[in-house]
Amino acid sequence: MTSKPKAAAKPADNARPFYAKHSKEQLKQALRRMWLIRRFEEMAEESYIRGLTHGTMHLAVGQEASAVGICMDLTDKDYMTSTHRGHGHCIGKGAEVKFMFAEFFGKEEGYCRGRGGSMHIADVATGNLGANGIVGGGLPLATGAALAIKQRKGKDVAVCFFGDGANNEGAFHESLNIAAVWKLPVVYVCENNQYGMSVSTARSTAVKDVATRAIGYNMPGVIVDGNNIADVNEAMMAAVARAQAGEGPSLIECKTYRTKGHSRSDRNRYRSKEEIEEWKLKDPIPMFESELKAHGVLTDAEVQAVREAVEKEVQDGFAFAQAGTAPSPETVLRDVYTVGGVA
Amino acid sequence: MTSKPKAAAKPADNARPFYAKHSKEQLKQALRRMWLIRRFEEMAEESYIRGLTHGTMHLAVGQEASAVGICMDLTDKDYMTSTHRGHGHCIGKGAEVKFMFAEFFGKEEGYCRGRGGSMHIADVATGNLGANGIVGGGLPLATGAALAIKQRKGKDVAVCFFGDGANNEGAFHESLNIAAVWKLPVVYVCENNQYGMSVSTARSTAVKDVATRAIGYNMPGVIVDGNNIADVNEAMMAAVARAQAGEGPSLIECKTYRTKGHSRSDRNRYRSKEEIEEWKLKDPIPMFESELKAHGVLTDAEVQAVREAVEKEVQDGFAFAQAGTAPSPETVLRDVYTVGGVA
Amino acid sequence: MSTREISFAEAIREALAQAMEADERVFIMGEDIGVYGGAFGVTGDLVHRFGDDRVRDTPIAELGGAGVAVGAAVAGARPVYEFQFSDFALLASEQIVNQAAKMRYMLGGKASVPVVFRMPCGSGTGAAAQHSQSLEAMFGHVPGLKVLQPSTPEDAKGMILAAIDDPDPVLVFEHKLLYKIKGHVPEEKYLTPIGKAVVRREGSDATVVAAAIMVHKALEAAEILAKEGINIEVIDLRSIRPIDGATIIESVKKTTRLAVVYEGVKTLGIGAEISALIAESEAFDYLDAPILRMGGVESPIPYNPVLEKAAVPQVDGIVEGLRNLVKGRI
Amino acid sequence: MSTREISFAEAIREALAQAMEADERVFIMGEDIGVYGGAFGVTGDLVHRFGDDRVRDTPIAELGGAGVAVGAAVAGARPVYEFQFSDFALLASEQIVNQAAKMRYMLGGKASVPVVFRMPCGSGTGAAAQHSQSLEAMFGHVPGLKVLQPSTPEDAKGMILAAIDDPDPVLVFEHKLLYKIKGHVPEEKYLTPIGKAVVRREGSDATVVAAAIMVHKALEAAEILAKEGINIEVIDLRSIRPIDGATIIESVKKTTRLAVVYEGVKTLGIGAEISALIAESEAFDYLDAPILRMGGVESPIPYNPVLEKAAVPQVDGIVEGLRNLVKGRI
Ligand SMILES: Cc1ncc(C[n+]2csc(CCOP(=O)(O)OP(=O)(O)O)c2C)c(N)n1
Ligand SMILES: Cc1ncc(C[n+]2csc(CCOP(=O)(O)OP(=O)(O)O)c2C)c(N)n1
Ligand SMILES: [Mg+2]
Ligand SMILES: [Mg+2]
Repeated sequence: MTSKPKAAAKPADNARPFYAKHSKEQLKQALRRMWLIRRFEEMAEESYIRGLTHGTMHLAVGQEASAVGICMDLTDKDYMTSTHRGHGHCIGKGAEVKFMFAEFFGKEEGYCRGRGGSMHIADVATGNLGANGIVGGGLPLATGAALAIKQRKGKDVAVCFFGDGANNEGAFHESLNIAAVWKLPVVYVCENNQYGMSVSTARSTAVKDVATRAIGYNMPGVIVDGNNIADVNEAMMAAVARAQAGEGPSLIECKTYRTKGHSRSDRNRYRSKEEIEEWKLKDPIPMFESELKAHGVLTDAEVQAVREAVEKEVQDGFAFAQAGTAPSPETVLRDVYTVGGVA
Repeated sequence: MTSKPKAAAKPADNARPFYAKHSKEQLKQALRRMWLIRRFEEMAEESYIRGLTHGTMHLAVGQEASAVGICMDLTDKDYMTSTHRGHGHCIGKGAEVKFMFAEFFGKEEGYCRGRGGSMHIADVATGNLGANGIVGGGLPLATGAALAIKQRKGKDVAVCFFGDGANNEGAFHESLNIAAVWKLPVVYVCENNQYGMSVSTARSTAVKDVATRAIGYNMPGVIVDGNNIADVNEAMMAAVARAQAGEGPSLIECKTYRTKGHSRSDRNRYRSKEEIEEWKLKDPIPMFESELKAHGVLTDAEVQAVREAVEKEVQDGFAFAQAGTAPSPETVLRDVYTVGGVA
Repeated sequence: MSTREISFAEAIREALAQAMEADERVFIMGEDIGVYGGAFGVTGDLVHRFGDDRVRDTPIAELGGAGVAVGAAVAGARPVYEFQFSDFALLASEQIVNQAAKMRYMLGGKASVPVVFRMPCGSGTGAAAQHSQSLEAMFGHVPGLKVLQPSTPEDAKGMILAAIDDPDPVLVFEHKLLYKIKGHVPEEKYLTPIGKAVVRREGSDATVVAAAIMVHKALEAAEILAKEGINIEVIDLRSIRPIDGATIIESVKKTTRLAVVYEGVKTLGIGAEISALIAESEAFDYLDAPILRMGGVESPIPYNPVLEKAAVPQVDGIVEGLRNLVKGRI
Repeated sequence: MSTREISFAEAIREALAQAMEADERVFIMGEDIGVYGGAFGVTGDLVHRFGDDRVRDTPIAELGGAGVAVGAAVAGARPVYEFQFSDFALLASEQIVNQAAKMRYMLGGKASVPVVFRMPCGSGTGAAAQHSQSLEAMFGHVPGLKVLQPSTPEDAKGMILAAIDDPDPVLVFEHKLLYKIKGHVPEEKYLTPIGKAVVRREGSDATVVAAAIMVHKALEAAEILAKEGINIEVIDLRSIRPIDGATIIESVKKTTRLAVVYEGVKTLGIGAEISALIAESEAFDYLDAPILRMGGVESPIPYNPVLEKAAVPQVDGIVEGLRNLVKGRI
């Protein structure tokens, strides 16, 4: 029932908007962020296994193209809501890994001062209103952020990440309908990784493609190869243009796959090894690297330099976080309410 | 934005399934029920104005064809969930008006022993699981009743009435998706009377036709003239056949109109007198009467006899209810919990 | 400040209008609050004064509607969302309890959620079980929320303004039977302090803490008892979260007897909290009698008007309860 | 009856299996309860034993899922719906509170709603604010529901069976940290009576009422205090609604001191209700000290493990609180 991974990257095509509209620096930055997500998550998983973090953790390994492709043109004033699988979105939107590690380690330096952890990681300064522990919880929130933009006649947009599982929640329906009726500047991005925890879309969702549901909200619904950053980004550029023109919301469905388990406790009983291996062949990062090289955007050496810089950033971030400050138990009641006005 | 009423009844066509598949007795019964609804509601309104009932009340005057057309072939073992505007559904499913009046008057003889009133009127014995004070509240319930049927491998169906306003609730989305994925024997009937309280569908709903949304659940979605009982019933026969064949749910959208206000407190500020008058010309009851006569099913005298019998039933019912027993305040805690097993 | 007599509903409308006039970020949303003027007529003509961008008729979708308000608040707006009946807030409790109440905390204080939810509540209108609940205790249990219950037009205006002014999510429970009562209300903008109870009537024989409509019933009962020489002190609770323990403790130390009168279901209702507050406080040693709770009975609200009355405290019962409390019969 | 040691989770699984074997109408539904075996492994292999019609993986849609269970129950089935975390029940509270709890009453007794909701709850797993709540007091406030909290594997099995057997909607709050504890559990089917507290440890100096995981912490605290010569009676509450006032009153009359220990937020939590029950009862006159509530602090549950521990009662704090209670220091 899953759509099959494609074998190879698209042929070089410098004319396509993704390459035409972005500078070399922007493209390099996109690659950097993809690597940053990957290496951050690998380190996070390792530290989890080593017992340095507690709780649970949802990795998006294999889904880096959608996070970065969607966010790369956004500014800090554009809002984003994320999901339980939100590390990629967070980095995509511009967060620094050292503060993310610090959050995982429950330190005061963390984005949420150690109160939120992986499932609530947020960086309001870059417009990231937060990961969410509630599947579908971010859908009304992003819609509301778009309403705030509209009320103040702003030109920014809100983007809402959600999963294929979340698309069966009532919050999906109510949010998309409200956004469409009020023509709100919001882009709904479904990262369809084929499963909501253990349940495949075929067993949970009455339609094959989530994008089909856009018809019920009279908004564009496009399907893209979620592992191809250029495809993702071009769909996003169109959706943002529509939002900024006051024409309302759009739905983008990124077909993708998570090669890791749902969370730490997953035994992968619901899918086959073959399926996982097949998708690993379609890893978005090497695919993007070869495209960049094929297009002559980056040389081998430049790609290598990106990787090394990322490695350093991740190692430094990890060390920074380990050296951070543990919250004192006396502060447990801090920030339940706002003291002295809105932060 | 509302679809215009049609001027006249369809030409006589004895071959259409509605007339071919129903006996004279059945058709007469259908007419009787439509009149019963109309006269029951008129009397109810009057008694409300006279201060005999309290609370609020939602009249479905003008919507009788959908209630009866949907329910006329169902048995007491088929389940139904209804709405706040539920008198018609209740009578359509086979309730007796005397117990309904008694409920309005808050009497022990009432269907709910005076505990429920208009907004919760139910008759479980005829499969009516109840009106509902929560817009959209019946959607999961009907879906669940269909699941119960499926679990016991029954051949019955569940029917779920809801309004155009309710179609924007998350409960609509979640229910239709679950029913489709599990192929449950349920028929969703949207009585689209163009308004959810004061808000037109154009201002509340991203699509023109609620039936369009069926695409998002991979189920048939048909639009019928909700004021034409034959159109309604034929769509229902198809949906029931599909359900009984194990093929799953259907969505039927009945385009109709309520000629009375939303409830007693409505000042009709949101629509024009002209619109109301135009729709009154399309009253489903005289339309059905002329069709019955044109088809030679009933004579003038027979129609007249139906009306008179209904009048008597309503008057008797009213008297029965007035003479009923007022609950004693000591019984306020009765039936919060089940005593001695399921009723 | 100059005042005039206006209704509770008019007082709320005035608060909304003044807040919208004063601050561009404020807007209101909800079902049928536009041309219809609100199910209880509270928003009235506001849509004509402020336009339908700032007085937004919302699709019937409470989870989405309330959640959109929460999202708008985090993103810098000052939304007021009207639930048509607070019973429907149960559809949105995820967004209220999981998101709005917790967001600031989960984010380590880096965001605030200045959203207001208006919650028409209570029985007495014959609207039966799904349109008559008093859910203030349920939401009052949730850290991160503030929960208010005005009993007078003056407080209704001041609490709505205070709620809009507040940086955190505030729920204002408005008893439907109060909408038409009249009272003196200052013309200007003013804020009723959040978290402060107020003594509405001084007395020496027993303290009654009551909220919303029950304040009026308790005052009526106190007048009746005054004729028997029994002096009741009546405290209007006003705020469920935060709750003003100090004012109640002070009073109980003086009167040595305590009753709580509230419409919500008795068990796990606000009476439980007030009773427990006193029973764990310094006032415990002053108590000369068990603490009396008079709350709603343990059933949904029935339709029949006689039963409906029997389901929540009425003046007669309050008089009798207080008389027994003072005379040492309980 | 012959028993063996099995875990709390296994005990629940056994209850579900025995109920399904005994009655064709029983089925279970919820997210990832099939091949995955449930987020906490409770349903385990049941899908292989009973098939995916009776062990239904549900789309992620709690309002719909829970409502479908309610509808199925009214229509003659016996569904058990597992919320993956009870926090998500806030998405379904409309169907639980407005529909399931009230349907029988609204219909004048002409229908029953034999549905069971399984509610994994509580903190201690580092899952932060939206996955760690203890919402039993919120739902316990609602007439028409029954609300249980097992603390042992034996009760877990017996309560699940009793809940399935019960004609009314029952919510069973299962503390996640208890799933792995082991205990003796009878092999046969048996029903733990709904609404009955039980004395887990006899004592004479003070009564502690605790629920779920706090029963274990209270027992630990009692052992520590026993070494100081302080004798604590520990009552396992087991049922929030209906609540067993009689057992608590009896105990307090003997010990003259009362503390309540619970994980849910203190304010408007189960401690408030128990305190109020005693303060309005005949036991009031026996009380030699204020009633002590030890509940969760007034904040969401934080992620950091040190903070997370600080947010709910721990053994040390319980020991100290009880010591002061008995020594007259509060
Ligand atoms: C309301 C709610 N229901 C259930 C869960 C438990 N849960 C967490 S993630 C998840 C799967 C979500 O699937 P999807 O939306 O496809 O996102 P993915 O995990 O695939 O990224 C589930 C069931 C939850 N956190 N919130
Ligand atoms: C959840 C919920 N929201 C709002 C209401 C208030 N309300 C009652 S009926 C109604 C309009 C419903 O519109 P529709 O579904 O089209 O049914 P109609 O009244 O037109 O028959 C509203 C808003 C309610 N009862 N329940
Ligand atoms: Mg997924
Ligand atoms: Mg309508």
